[in-house]
Amino acid sequence: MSRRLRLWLLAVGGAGLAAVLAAACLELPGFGGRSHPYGTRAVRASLARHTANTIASVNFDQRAYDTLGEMSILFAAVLGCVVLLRQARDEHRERPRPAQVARPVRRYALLVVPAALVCGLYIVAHGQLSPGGGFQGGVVAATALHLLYLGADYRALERVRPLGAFEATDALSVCAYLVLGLAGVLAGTAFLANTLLPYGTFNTLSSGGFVPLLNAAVGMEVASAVVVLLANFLDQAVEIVEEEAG
Amino acid sequence: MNGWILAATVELGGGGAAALWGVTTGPTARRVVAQNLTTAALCPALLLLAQGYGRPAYVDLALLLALLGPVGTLVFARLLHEDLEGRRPSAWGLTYAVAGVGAAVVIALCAVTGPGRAMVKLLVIGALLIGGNLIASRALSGGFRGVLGG
Amino acid sequence: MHHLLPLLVAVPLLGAALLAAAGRRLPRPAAELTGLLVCAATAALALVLLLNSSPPVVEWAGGWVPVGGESVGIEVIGDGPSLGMATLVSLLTLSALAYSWRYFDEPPRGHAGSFPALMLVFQGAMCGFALAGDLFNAFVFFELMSVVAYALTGFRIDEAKAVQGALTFGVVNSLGAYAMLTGIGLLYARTGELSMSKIGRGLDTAAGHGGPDALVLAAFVLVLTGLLVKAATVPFHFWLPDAHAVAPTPVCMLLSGVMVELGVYGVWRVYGTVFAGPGGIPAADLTRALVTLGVLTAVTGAVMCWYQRHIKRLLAFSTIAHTGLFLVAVGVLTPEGDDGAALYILGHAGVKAALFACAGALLDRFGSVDEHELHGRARELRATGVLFAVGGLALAGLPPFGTGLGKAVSEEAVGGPLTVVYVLASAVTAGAVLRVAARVFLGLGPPPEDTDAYETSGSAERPETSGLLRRVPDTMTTVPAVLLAAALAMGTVPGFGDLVARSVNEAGSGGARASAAWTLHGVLLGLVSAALAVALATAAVTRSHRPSAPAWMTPLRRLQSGHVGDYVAWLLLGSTLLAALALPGVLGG
Amino acid sequence: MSALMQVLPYLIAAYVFLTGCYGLATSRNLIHAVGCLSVCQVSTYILLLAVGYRSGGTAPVFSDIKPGTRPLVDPVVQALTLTDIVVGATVTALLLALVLQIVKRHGTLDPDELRELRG
Amino acid sequence: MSDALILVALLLVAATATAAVAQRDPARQALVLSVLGVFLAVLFTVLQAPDVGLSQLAVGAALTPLLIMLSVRKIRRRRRDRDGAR
Repeated sequence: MSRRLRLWLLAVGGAGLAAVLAAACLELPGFGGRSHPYGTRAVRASLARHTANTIASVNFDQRAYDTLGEMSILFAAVLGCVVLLRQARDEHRERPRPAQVARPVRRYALLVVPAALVCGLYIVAHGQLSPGGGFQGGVVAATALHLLYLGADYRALERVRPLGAFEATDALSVCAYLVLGLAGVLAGTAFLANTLLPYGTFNTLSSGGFVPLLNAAVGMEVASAVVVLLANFLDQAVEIVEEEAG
Repeated sequence: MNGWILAATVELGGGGAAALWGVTTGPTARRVVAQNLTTAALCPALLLLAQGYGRPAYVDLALLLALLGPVGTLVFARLLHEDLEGRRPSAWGLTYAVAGVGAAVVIALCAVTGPGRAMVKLLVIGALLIGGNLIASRALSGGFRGVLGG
Repeated sequence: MHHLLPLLVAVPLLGAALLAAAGRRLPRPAAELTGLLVCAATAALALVLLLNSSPPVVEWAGGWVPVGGESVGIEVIGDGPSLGMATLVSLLTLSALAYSWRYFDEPPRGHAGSFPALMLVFQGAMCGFALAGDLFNAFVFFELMSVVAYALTGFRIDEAKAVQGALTFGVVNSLGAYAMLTGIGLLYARTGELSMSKIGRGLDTAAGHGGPDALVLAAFVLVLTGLLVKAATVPFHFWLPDAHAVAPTPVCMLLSGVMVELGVYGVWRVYGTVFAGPGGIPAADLTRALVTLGVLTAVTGAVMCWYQRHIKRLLAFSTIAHTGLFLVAVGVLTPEGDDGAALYILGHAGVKAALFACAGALLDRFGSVDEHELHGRARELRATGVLFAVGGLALAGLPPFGTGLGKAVSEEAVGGPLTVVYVLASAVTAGAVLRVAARVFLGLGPPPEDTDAYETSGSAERPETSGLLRRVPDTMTTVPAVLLAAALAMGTVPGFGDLVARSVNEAGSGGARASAAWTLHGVLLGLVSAALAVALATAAVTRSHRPSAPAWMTPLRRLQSGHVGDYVAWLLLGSTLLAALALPGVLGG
Repeated sequence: MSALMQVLPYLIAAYVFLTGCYGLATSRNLIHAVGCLSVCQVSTYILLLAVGYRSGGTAPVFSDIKPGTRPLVDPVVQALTLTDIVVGATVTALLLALVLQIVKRHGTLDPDELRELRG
Repeated sequence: MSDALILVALLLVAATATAAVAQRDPARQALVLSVLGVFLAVLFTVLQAPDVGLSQLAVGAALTPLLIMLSVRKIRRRRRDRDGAR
C-alpha cells in the first residue's frame, strides 16, 4: 500500500475514532467527581485488614489475582526475551574490551550502588505502608545494579551478576507467590485468600496479613527479572557478534 | 491553598517548558544536557508538592528521582558517546543555577520540617540530587573521554 | 469445588515456573515430560470442573465473597462455556506438546525447559481469560496470552519471516489491548465497577429510560476492537496470516485452534454480560455490526485462502474465514446461534489443529510448505496425506464431523441468505485444502507454473527439527489422527450436541433451550459443501494451466502488505467502521 | 476554566492515544514505532488516573495521615495503572527484542523495506 | 490553584508526547521518552497517585530509555562492523 493511501486511511480512521472518543469524553462524569463506589469499598476493606497503603491492599489482597497475572506477564516476557535474544547459529561472543571511566563518575557509581540497593529494599519493605512496593523497589534495585556497567565496565557487572541464580530466583518467586495463593485453597478458604495470618498492628511493617509476603515475592521477582532482561539486551549490545558480514 | 504549591507550579511550568524545549531542539549533545537538567529542575518541584499537600510520604518520589535521574543521564552519556565526541556540551552556568534552586528548596524545607528523620531524608535527597547532577554534567562534558569498547 | 477454579490458571503457571527454575539442570526429555504431565493434570481438572458446572458456579478470588451484593474481589466464572473453553485449551495444548515431543532441533542453550514453560504459561493465560468474570482481569490475561504468543511466534529467530510476523502480531495486538483498556476505563468511569455483571447493571441504572449514549458506544467500540483484533475480524485480521504462517507448528495449532476463537468467545461473553441490557447496545445494532463484519471476514478469508500457495498461510486464511462464520452465528443473538458457534468452534479446533500438524510434517520432511514446489513429492507420506484430505473434508462440514454439526446448527440459526455464505466459505476453504492434498500428496494435475505475483511462497523454509526428517515420527501422525477422531466423535456421539447446547444456554440465554442435533436439512447442506469443495479442487487440479489470480484480486492481495503501519491504519479504520455500524441504536435511543 | 477542566484530562488522553497511533502508522524506524506504542499506552494511564481523581482528595495511603480526615481519590484505578505500567514495560522489552532480530535477518529497520509476508 | 497545577502538568505531558512521536531518530526519541517519564511521574503525583508515580519514574525514566538505547547501540555496532568488513 502506498504511503499516500495509508495516510488517507489513517486520516479517516483517526477522525472517526477521534469523534467517538471526544463524544464519549463529553459524557464522562466531570473530572474530579466524588462518586467512586468501588474505591470507597476498597479503602474500607483495606482498613479492615490493617493495611495502611490501600493501593498495596488492592494489589496484593483484594485483586491479588490480577497481580498474579501481572507478574506472570513479566515472567513470560523475560522467558520470551531469553529465547528471542539467544545466541543464534551464526553468532559468537566476543569479550568486550575494558572501559576506562573518569574517576569521579566511577566513585559516584560505587557510592550510589549501595545507596540505591538500600533505597530499593526500603521501597519494597514499606510497600504496604507508604507509596511503593515490590514492583517499584524491584526495578530500582535492579536498575541500580547496572550503574556498575555505566560507571565501571561490563566485566564488573558480570562479576556481581550470576545470571543463572537470577533466572532461578525469578522463577522461584513466581512459585512462592503461587504457593502462598494455594495455601488458601488447601486451608479451605479460597485461592489467594488473606485469612491465614494475623493482620497485625496498623501501620507497622508486619501488618496486613500476607500482603508483605506477596509484596516481597513480587519484589524479588521484579528485581531478578529486570536483571535478566537487561542482561540479555546488554549481551546483544556488547558481546554477541554475527559471524559473517553481508 | 498555599505557597508551596504555587512555587511547585512555577517550577514545573518554567523548568518543564525549558526542559521540553531543550530536549526537542538542537544537536543531540545539547539535548542530553537538557535531559539531565530536567531531573534537577523537577526533583525540587516534587519536594515542594509533598510539602504543599502535607504528605511527607510523597517525598519518596523525589528520592527516587534524585537517585535514578542521573542514572538515566549516565545511560545516555555512556551509550551515545560517539555523538557527544567532539562537541562537548557544557552548560555549567545553568547547571549551577539549577543546583542552587535545588539547594534553596531543600534548605527551605529543612527549615520548615525541623530536625528529625524527615530532615535527614531531605538532606540525603539534596546531596544525591546535587551530587548526581554535577557528576552527570561532568560525565557529559568529557568524563568518558578515552572510553574503549564495553 | 468452586475454590478449585483459579487452579486452572495456577497449576500451569506453577509448572512453568518450576520448569524455568530447574531449566538449567533439567535434561530435555525430563522437561518435556514435566510439561506434558502438568498440562494433562490441568486438562483433567478442567474436565472434572466442567462436569460439575451445572448449575454455573462463581468463585471470588481471595475469598472476597460479596457482602450485600458488593465485593472488592475478582469474579471467576465457572459455567459451561468458560470451562468448556478451558478444557478445549488444555486438551489442545496437551496435543500440541505431544506433537512437539523431541521436535525442535535446538532449545536455547541451558534453557531446555523454556519451550514447554512458555506453552504452559500460554495455557494458563488462555484458561484465565476464559474464566474471567471481571473486565480488568480479562484484560490482564488477554495481555498475558498475547505476550506469550509473541514470544512463541518469534521462537525461530533464524527465520526472517518469523521475527517479522511476530513483531506485526505484537504491535497490532498490543494496540488492540490498549484500546480495550481505554474502553474499560470509560466503563469504570460510568459505573465505578469492574466486574462484568455489575458493569452491565450499572449501565442499565445509569441509562434510566434514556438508552445508551456516546460513552457506552465508545466503550463498546473500544472493548470490541481489542477482542476483534484477537478474533482476526476484517479489517483487524491482517496480523493473523503473517503470524500463523511463521509460528512453529505446535504454536500454530494453538493460535488457530483456540486463541483466535477466544476472541469470539470474549465478544459473546462481554456483550451478553455487559452490553445486553437496556443501557447497553441494542440487539439490532450488535447483530448489524457482527453480521456485517462476520460476512466480510468469511468472504475475504475464503477468497484469500483460495489463492495461497504457502500451505500454512492458506490454513491461516481459512481460520479467518471460519472465525467470520462464528461471529455471524454469535451475532444473530439466538440460543441456536450460540449453540452452533460453540459446536463449530469445538469441531474446528480439532480439524484445524490436525491440518496444521500435517503441514508441520511436510515442513520437517521436505523443508518447504509451498504447494508448487512440493507438487507430487509427498506421495510417500500416505498417512499424512490421508489425514490431510480427511481434514479438508471435515473443514467443509462433511457429516458426521463435529464441524458439520456446528455448521448445520449455525445455518439453521442464521437462516435465509446467510446460509449461502456458510456453504460457500466452508466449501472454498476446504476446496483449497483438498487442492493442496491432491497436488502435494497425489501429484495430480500438471505442475503449476510459477508466476511472479505479489505473494508469499513457502519454499526454502527451514525445518523445525534438526535437519530434514527421513521419516515422519509416529507422534506427528498420531496427534492429527486423534484430533480428527475427536472432531468426528463430536458429531457422532449421541447427545453431545444437546449437552453442549444445554450448558451454553444455561449460561447465556436466560433459560431458553434449543436442541442441537442433526437434521436432514443440515446433513444435506453439509454434503453440498463437501461436494462443492471436491468439485472446486478437481477443477483447479485438472485445469491444464494454473489460472493466475484474476485482476480483481490484486488490490485485495496488495492490502496484505506485511507493513505494520498499514495494519495500524486499518485498525483505526475498523474501529470507526464498528462505531458507524453500531451508531443507529445510540442515535435512536 | 473549570468547565474546560471538567473534560480536558480525558480529551488529552484521547489526543495522546491518537498521536501515538499516527506515529506508529507513519514510522520509518521500528524502534521508533515501539516508542510510539508506549506513547499510546501513556494515554491509558492518563485516562485511568483522571477517572479516579477527586477534587481536593489525597492518596489513600495512611502512613502519614489518619483515616477519615481527608477526602480520598480512588485507589482501584491506581492499582490498575500499576499493572498497566508493568505490562507496558514488558511489551516494550519483548518488541525491542524482536526488532533486534529483524535487523539481523532483514538488515533494515525500515518497515517499508521488509519484503516478506505479502499477498 | 490545584487546577492550574494539573493543567500545567497535563499540557506538558501532551506536548512531550507529541514531541516523542515527532522525533524520528530513536536515540533522540529515547531522550524525549525519558523526559516524558519524569513529567508523567509529576502528573501522577499531582493526581494523588504516588505509587504510580514511583513506578513510572522507575520504568519511564531509567528502564525504558536504557532498553531503547541498548537496542540502538546494538544496531549501531552492527552497522559499524559491517562497514568495517567491507
